[in-house]
Amino acid sequence: MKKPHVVVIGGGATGAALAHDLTLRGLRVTVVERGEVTSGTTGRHHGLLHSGARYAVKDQESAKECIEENMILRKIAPGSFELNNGLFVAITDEDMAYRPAFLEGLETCGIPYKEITPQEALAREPNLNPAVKAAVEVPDGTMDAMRLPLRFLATAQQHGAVVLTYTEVEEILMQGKAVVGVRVRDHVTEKTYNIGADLVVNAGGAWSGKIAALAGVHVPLQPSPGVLVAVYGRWNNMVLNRMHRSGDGDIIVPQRTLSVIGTSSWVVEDPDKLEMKKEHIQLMYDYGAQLVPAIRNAKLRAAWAAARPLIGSEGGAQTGRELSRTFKCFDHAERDGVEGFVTIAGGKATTARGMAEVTANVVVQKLGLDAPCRTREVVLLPHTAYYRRRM
Amino acid sequence: MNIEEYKRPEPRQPEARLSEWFSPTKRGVGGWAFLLHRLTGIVLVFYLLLHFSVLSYLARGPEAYQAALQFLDNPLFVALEVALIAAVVYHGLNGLRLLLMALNLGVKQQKAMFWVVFVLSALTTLVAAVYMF
Amino acid sequence: MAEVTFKIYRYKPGAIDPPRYDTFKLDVEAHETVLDILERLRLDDPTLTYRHSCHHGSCGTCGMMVNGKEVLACVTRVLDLGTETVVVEPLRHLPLVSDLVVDMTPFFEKYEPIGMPYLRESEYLPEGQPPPEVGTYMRFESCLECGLCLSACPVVGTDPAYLGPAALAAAARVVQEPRGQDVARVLQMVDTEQGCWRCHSAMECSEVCPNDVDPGGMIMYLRRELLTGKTLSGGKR
Amino acid sequence: MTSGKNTWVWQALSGLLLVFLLGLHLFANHFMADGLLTYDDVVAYLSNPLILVLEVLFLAAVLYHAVLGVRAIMLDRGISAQQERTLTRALTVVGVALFLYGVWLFWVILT
Repeated sequence: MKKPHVVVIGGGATGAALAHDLTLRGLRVTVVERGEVTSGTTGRHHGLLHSGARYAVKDQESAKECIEENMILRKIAPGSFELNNGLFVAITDEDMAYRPAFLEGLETCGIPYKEITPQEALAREPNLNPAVKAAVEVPDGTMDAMRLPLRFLATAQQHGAVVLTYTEVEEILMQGKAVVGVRVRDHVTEKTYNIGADLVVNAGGAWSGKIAALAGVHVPLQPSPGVLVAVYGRWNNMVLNRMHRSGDGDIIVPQRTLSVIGTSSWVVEDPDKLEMKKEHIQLMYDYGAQLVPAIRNAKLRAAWAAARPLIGSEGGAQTGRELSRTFKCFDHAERDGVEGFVTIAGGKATTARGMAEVTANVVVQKLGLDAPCRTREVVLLPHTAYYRRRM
Repeated sequence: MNIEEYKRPEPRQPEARLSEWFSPTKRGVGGWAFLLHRLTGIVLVFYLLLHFSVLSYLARGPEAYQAALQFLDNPLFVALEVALIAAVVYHGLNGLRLLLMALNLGVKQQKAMFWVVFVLSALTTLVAAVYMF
Repeated sequence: MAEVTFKIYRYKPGAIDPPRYDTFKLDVEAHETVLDILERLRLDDPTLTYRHSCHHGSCGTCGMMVNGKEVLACVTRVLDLGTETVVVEPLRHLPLVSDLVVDMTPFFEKYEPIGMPYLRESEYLPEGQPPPEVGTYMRFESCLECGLCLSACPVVGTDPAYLGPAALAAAARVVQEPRGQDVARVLQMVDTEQGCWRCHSAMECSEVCPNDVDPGGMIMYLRRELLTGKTLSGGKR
Repeated sequence: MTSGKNTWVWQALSGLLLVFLLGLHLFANHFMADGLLTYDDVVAYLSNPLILVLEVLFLAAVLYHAVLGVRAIMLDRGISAQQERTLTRALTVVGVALFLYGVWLFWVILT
């Protein structure tokens, strides 16, 4: 019998990790991506390998996912992360009031931490605001959010996956109420063709609501953009976070020779139409300067709007801050009566592997296979392998 | 059409275009320095061959050589000789610049070094021109 | 805000062949980059293809020619270019897939003989002592693998066998910080006529490098090492 | 095939030598003895054994440098290893021939 064939829509972190997981379980996989790989949701990343500390108080489900995945990724993708740790710093009395709840949250979620004195924090991060009152070190890190998915894809390709870039899904092919494949347009030639599939997974990130609509089903996805600002200069070596309830501009991630300040948050309907909120650039500078005062004068390298693919509440979200960062796998057979179609939505780059595991579990169960997940152990190929010539 | 019947065409391979060496779309002075070095090098190879053929008159005796020299003694050839001196001096001085760079000396100052080379070449050529005309 | 004319290179094998330029007139705001403009254009014309990912010059995916010079589209603000017409073309010296999309496979093939440490120790903030469990602060290599240097190099254009600035700069990094790699072998790999001796010091690579890797300077560093043999007898680390 | 380093080093050394020898060549030709304007001037000039040695050295260096330069340009055109071998052989023959021609010229003039 021929191995079942799964089409994954979306070549971002989630689609890449899913292709890797499914090929390891012995399936044939084709990834279709309308642009370059990692050009959508993943492409607007902050570059933060979350320890989960940011969500330790308000969104503990997501926090636990983060710390678990953080530890797995370090093992399977060495070299894709700067293991610089992160520092949560309290600047104001209000921040200090948040401290007990924060430490309790870290305990509850099992996030390892170490409290260090403000003097030590300043010694290690000389550019830090000297008003620092308390500092907690957690295993945050900087991730290369473009090359990590490339490593998933390269390893998947090694196991037979096919990655089709510049290939946009125009239609989800149905037989009655069952999905049997996709009709795609190759933007290199503008020709269209069909890809048959035993199962189609929608891993479209912020676009997964639009993709689900092609199959006539609804996914409660709420694209929630935020503005990120990259400035020249590496102003800190650890990931700096403000020790308070998640707010605007309270993270500075050092990336290569840059520092990236993020982020603001609002909600939109169409992830293709994110107007960039110019005034948020100054906002990021102002908030960033509360952590690292000198960043006020850093030269702007780029500012962009990134759409988080959050799972919406039915009531409609105001800013996106109130929405969980967790992920959810929708089997549209039980939900909408559409067979052969699964959507994976929500989540973050840090949890991409975990999202893939949960989704692949649903996929193999639906296909009636018994194949366990192996992505917790298999070490990924280097990102350069993605560009290897294949015949 | 199904995926089995579809094949994306191979990418178009880049052509090796010699014209790129001489195109004026340079990005920095280093590119110009290289272009001038290459151009003067080619010119000097041709001059070398020409020089050999002129000197071959030496083998045909004093009269032939004198005639050849007289043929060359006009403003056109003198102008060409001035250009030749410019080429020689530039090629030599820039060669020294390249040697320094390979020893990792003044790589950061390579642009300034080019201008020094350029100005010195221009001055030498000027002096030679005044002397020769 | 100002009106700018964009001339975008278009090529699709079999469909737009020979290539042509599409012209658009758009109002551009001060913060908008060439990549922002391409994304705006793609809303109306989904057939436009280009490579991009991170939007802030950290991934190195959106290299292209803007007004005849290699840049990262995501950090090139249109109004800073100061021209009424902005010409956008694909990188040179790499196979062309469609429109502005080049095939990076040959670029990465050049690394194969060398290998490359992807992380290096962070040289910034030396006074900040790293905590014991971290060992040392690490950061990613400055090189973004964007291919701008390959496109700008006058030698790569006519000789595909030349290792080129990016791979040679990577080799120089190995020599500077070996991290357990075999320095003598790497030096041997680049000590060839297709290696660091092919460079003619035009320094166009360093001119276009978006992250100050200075590949030209790195090639000169390799030459000095090979000429003096310092590293082999125990130079820097 | 010569290693890349050797070719480059010889190109650099011959170039460096030329900077001195060419300076001498031009100076001697045009300033010493008020220029070599007649056949007899040339003969007298070359009769000086030191000058003769320097001139032969100059001839060799210039040819060597030029041949390597032409070869470098051809290599930049992306030729195959086989073509490179043929080219190197051809250029060696041309270089040696021109050197012998130059030496013969000196000999004819002096005898």
